[in-house]
Amino acid sequence: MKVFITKDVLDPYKEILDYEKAALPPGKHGGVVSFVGTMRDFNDGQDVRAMNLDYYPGMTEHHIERVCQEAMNEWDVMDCLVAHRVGEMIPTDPIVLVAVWSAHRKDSFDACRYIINYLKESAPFWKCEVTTAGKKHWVEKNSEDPGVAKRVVRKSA
Amino acid sequence: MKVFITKDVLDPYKEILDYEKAALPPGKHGGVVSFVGTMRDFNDGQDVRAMNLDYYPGMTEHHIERVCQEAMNEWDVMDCLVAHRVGEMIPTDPIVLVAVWSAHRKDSFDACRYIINYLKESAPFWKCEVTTAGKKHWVEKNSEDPGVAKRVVRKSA
Amino acid sequence: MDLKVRYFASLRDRMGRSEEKVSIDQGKVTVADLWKKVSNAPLPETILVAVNMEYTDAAHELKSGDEVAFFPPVTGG
Amino acid sequence: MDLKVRYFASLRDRMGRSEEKVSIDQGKVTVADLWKKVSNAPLPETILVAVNMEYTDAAHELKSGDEVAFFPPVTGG
Repeated sequence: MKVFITKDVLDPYKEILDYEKAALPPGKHGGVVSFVGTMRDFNDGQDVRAMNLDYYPGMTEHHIERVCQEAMNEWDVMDCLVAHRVGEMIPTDPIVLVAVWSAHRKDSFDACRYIINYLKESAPFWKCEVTTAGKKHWVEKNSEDPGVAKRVVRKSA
Repeated sequence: MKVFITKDVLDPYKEILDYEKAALPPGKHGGVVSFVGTMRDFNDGQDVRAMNLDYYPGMTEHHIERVCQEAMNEWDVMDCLVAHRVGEMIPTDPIVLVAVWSAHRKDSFDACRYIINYLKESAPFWKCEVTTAGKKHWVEKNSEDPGVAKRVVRKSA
Repeated sequence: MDLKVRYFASLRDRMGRSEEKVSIDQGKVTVADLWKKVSNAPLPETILVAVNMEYTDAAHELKSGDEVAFFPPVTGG
Repeated sequence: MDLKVRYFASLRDRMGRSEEKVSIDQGKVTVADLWKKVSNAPLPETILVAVNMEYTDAAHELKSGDEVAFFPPVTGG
């Protein structure tokens, strides 16, 4: 398992390939499910020019690792990788990558979804947006995907 | 939407990036869910040295496109890409890529899973395996993930 | 009636050919009739059939120019 | 009792600082006591708190050397 946070531009698919080569035994996993989230140029109806993502160094990584471990305990997963961008970023920049390897794809899908739901809804990150009008404001509520972020392990059929 | 089948080695993440650049408006999608399936070096307890994947040119693409369209009708998805390898391949080769873009990740997960379930269970492909003992045999039954391949659109919670 | 017949996977190996042209002089020709003509046997339930790239069954009535494919159950990608 | 106090996001802006050392000479010190000391106000429910990087609440009793962080509700990655 690898979890890392970076201020540098994220190259998510290179991270997947590099980690797979370094950590996964070749020929044993059936597949990898990944989610790559990119910064949009709008939020709640406003045009967004840039975003600054704040986090709590140490705590953020620690809590993400714990959630990855929960996923690996709950589903039959071989390995998982999480990379998260912080600091200044602009629309179209990749923000987050979650990749999960398993023998059977069902487990990868469920585990990947569980981890990204946590990251998007409950992980210690704070968004500060700069609108195209030049206004800077802290986002107060994450409005995306209400209802799917429950911090509860639930197996889907 | 793009569906293609190739006898060439597949570079799945390059395909995602190239298609995203060519077909997706920048800054509008929130993320992409992908599944990349790779060839394992075992199946049903036997070591596998190589595989030849047969398909029905024309029919196979046509039916995959139809299933992608079903997914795009059922979920709020912006675009999807399917690439499938056929012909001779060896363990660790990528076989299949499904990538689904959407504004909200829930839709991408559901649609991606629907499409890959179809591909793995019902699409017109036939596997011929060569074991390490040199024995060539047509696979008669796809044993992976029984029960999740139902050709029924079902929304998960 | 002129038909194009195709075979895939293990069935191609068994038939010893991947495709052929078949002409049948008969008013009404079903998929079952065609199979009888190419194999001298009734169509087993384990063989799937597609006409013009759509799944169908033994009772399907063919027309001249149809492409008919016979193949074993698919084993996925 | 020596404590390290950290503030994140909008709360850092409001406090005008990202971290500080706080010493309190008192037998029993809770998170609520610490917040009172740094802000001269009761701890609002909208502010979250972590002690040594684990979430906790206002009644949590602190010990010397603890790192206490105050922040607004997280808005995700």
